Amino acid sequence: MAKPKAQSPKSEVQSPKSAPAAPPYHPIAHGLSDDDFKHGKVCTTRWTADARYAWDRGVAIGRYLDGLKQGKLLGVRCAKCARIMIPPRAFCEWCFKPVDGWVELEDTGVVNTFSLCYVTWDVKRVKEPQVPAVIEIDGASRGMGIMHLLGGVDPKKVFCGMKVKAVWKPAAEREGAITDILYWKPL
Amino acid sequence: MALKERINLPGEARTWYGELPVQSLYTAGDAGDRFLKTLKEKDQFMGSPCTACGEVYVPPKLYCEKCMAELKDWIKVGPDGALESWTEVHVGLDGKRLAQAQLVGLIRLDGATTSMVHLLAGAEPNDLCIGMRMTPVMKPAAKREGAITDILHFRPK
Amino acid sequence: MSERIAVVGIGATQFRTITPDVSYKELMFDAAVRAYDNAGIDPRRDVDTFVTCAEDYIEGTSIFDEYVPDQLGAALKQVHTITGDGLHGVAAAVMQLRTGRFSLAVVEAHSKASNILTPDGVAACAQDPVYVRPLCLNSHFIAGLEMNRFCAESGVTPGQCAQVAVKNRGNALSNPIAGQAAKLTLEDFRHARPVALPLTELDVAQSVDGAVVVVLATESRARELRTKPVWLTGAGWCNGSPNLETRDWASPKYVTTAAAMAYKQAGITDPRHYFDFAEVDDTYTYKELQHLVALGLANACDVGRDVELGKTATKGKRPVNVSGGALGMGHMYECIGLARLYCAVQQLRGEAGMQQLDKARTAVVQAWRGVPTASAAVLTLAT
Amino acid sequence: MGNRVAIVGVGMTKFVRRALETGKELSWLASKMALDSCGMTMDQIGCVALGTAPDTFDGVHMKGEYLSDGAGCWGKPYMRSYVGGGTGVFSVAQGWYHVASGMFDTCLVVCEEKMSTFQPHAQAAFLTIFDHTTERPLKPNLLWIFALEMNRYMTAYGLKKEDIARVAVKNKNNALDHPAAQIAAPVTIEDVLNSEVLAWPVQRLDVSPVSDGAVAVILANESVARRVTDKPVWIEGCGWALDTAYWTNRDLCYSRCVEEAARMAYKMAGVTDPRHQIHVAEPYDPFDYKELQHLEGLMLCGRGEAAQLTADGVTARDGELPVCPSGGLLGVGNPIAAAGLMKVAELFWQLRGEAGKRQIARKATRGVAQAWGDLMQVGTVVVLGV
Repeated sequence: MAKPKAQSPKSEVQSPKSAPAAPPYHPIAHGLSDDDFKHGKVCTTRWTADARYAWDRGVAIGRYLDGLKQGKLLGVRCAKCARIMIPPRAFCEWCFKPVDGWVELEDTGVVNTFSLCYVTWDVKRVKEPQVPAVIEIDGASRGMGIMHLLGGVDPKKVFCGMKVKAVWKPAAEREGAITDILYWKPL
Repeated sequence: MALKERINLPGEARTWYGELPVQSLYTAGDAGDRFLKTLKEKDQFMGSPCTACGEVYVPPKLYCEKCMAELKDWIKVGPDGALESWTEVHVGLDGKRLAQAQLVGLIRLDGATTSMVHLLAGAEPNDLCIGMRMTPVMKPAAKREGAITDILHFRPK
Repeated sequence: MSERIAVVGIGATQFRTITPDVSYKELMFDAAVRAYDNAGIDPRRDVDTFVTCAEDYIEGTSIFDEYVPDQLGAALKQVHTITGDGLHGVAAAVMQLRTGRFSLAVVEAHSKASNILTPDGVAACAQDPVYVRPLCLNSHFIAGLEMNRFCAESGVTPGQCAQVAVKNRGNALSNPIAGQAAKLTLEDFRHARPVALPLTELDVAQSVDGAVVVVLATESRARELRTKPVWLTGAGWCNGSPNLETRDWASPKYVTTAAAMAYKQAGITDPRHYFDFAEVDDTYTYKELQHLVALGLANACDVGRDVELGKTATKGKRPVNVSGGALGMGHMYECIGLARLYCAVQQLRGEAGMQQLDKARTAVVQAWRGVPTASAAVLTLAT
Repeated sequence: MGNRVAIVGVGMTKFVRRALETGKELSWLASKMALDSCGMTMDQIGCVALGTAPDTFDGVHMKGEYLSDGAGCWGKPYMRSYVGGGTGVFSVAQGWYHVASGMFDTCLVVCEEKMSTFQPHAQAAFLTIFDHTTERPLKPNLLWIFALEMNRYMTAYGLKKEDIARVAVKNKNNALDHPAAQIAAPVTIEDVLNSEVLAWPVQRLDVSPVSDGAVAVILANESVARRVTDKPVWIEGCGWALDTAYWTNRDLCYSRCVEEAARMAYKMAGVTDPRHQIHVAEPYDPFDYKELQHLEGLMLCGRGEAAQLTADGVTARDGELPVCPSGGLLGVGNPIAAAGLMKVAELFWQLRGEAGKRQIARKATRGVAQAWGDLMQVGTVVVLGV
């Protein structure tokens, strides 16, 4: 059998010859190169999964999304631990009881942390960075953030603690999705 | 429901659509690579015997599933074999009814102790019986790509 | 010698073909609240360890256990996934309790099957990518091959297999949470469309949504709780070959091995006469028969006749799947075993309502993970 | 209280970018090597605990079942546990409860990952770890959460990139002595600081490579352990904890799940003063800042102090508290679950004094391995001792 030549494991284990070998002693696995694939030196099969879903939104996320469609950020309140939470949930995870009602929050907040990301989710390089951030929402309890994107700002000027405001899609284009907020801009 | 608040209006019960976007490129592996290449280039089925367990694996394996021993020997098997079981499949990968039902069989190649799964052709379900002799029909050599589909199907011999 | 382990709380939602009014989190929360209420415990205060049973492709989310702790009351506590049937999860919890480091454990499994738009596409991803998937076959073909071989070797007829569906879906008529109850006759099978012959669509359990949560405790802890404990006397699980090439197509020996492990722990030497009733996997009709043989509850040559003669019916000598099984209650992916366990515990507690058996002191519960796996778990229970 | 459990054998494959071997074959290579390392055969193994991270990597639904024949599960009780990145170390805890329960004398623990199967790049598989409704529509990248956490950590403690880059330099250079390592070139602080910016503050060399590989360890109860080896390495404690899924509601500067897991493990091990009772540590380092955060979570130093510890050379291989002498994920490679178990394997060799060129300078009788994962929410910890 024509095994790919790349990385003969035994020769690597043995060098340098002067030093005693370190465990693991014969760590085998045959590494392949791009060429091995490109030129069909190895037998391969391909598969694209057909794995599609329609997840039930449920009570809490359903109403959150309906709020977004109306241009509102909705949170929930737990009377026991006195927290106002976003994203909404039907139950308080710390008190383990159903939450006690809805609260309309501001569409402003504070950047808790952020990144300047030059790589898309599917690993494509981009020139202008995306600016994902955790934004603590005004009106919710301290530390209650959501993940979203910043925009309308020079990436170099973004800082932790920056006040931001949601930039919404035009009402007619909203569909009840987190992307009904296009991005958050400095306030 | 143990929730305090419920959905009461049918229109509020909606779904969010999504998928697992998974594209995969699988290697056939150390043993599989050699098996498929031998089949493609030499029209030859190979098996790997385990001297300890007496199993002869087809397709061959790097190791014995039962005792975990390394399988170093390779022997020629088949190409003919015996039908171990069969079925006629009426639904497709998408869950919809197939226009044409597909026969599938388990074939134990001569010299093997394990059975290969493959498509069957050249027979009606009523013609098939366990133990029946089967023979593989290969793709033309030029069209083979080193995959299990280099075997088009098995047919009664 | 470690302490005995007991089931001290059970909770389940209704099993329905669709549950559009709740998210999976809300569905799980419902089952959890019921189980904790049943056991009389507060998960935040009382539970030491949580096990959840789920597979990513079924959920449509990678690393699904991320989204589990909150609705179980388990945040910042000991939680982990077992990617296995709920009964594997129970076995994992039993082992943890037996280390002596934990006294109260929770096991959860659920199904949001209705949220999967492409169940057959998902199932295909479990086939071997090199030798099987390129043939582009619906995974039911594996059950078709197995049923054919099983029938050929045992003499069981497809009609006898059909009788399993008639029994189980009929049993489910009196189960208030069952989602696939129906009054079938053998005549219905004459019109049933083929799936993978000899398997027809009526031979296949149809999926439902639902969740089950089970609370387990060590004996000393169980004595402090208000519920009547049901003892988990044995837990076994085992794997055959995952490869279609190398498995035994007539009998699931891994079920036999798993059962032997559980029976040994429970000190059961004569399973055929020991159990008052059984809740076994019936994902496909023939599977119930195959599993009864593998569990040592029937002979291969009699098992088909037994179902025809009503020996496994509710009023029979040893009832099997009085609850309705997966055929009658619905297929629930990783929750299939917990659904069996839930109904078995109800029986043993004498809380099975219209389904209550006169004699229900011992039970065997078994689960199988479906095609293409050769993976099963077995529990033995006693009052 | 429970049976005492020891590690008696270890095996691992080479970590490579793309393996010819299937995941099953990788699992077998590691399992076979582990069995051979302590002269055991499969019929002496009572059960198998398998660990492997998302199914989307290998592209196989029910991945545990798929891998099971390579991992010696035929005819055996086998279970696969799964807590994302925390899986590798958790699998040892899983194996521990199998044996400590008294139900099994021995357990083979196998962890495998074949990330190269995912096309075009394994990183994209992480899109689906995010909430399908509130996060996935934003098309998040795995790098986002690390970058967000790293920025928060740096901001909270006023750290510079140099302070953190030292970890990458230490670990990648440590890995030069690891025969199974994927990385094989020395690295300097400048190299890290000048490497491509991926998601600021994360740069290319702040990150561990994507890998294929498998690791296996064999656990045994006391009587078997004493029979098969003169040098059993005892599992003195293990712990795990899973925090809330609402990660944007948590303070990302500190891993409280790691602390919670460490508290459980230390309690079991009778460790009351970790800084002095732990002699060597293998904390989880998929990104360089994570090692620092985890040293704090493991209570091996105060909050915000780990960078200074590193700058002072305390965590070097010849330091007072060697950290990631293996080379860690940053150096050896990061086949997710296998990488976590590799850390446990390294402690096994270090505590037995068998780590060859990687052997730490100080005497060590107790070490801690830790992994972390999910949505920055799970901590898994194992304390080993001789």
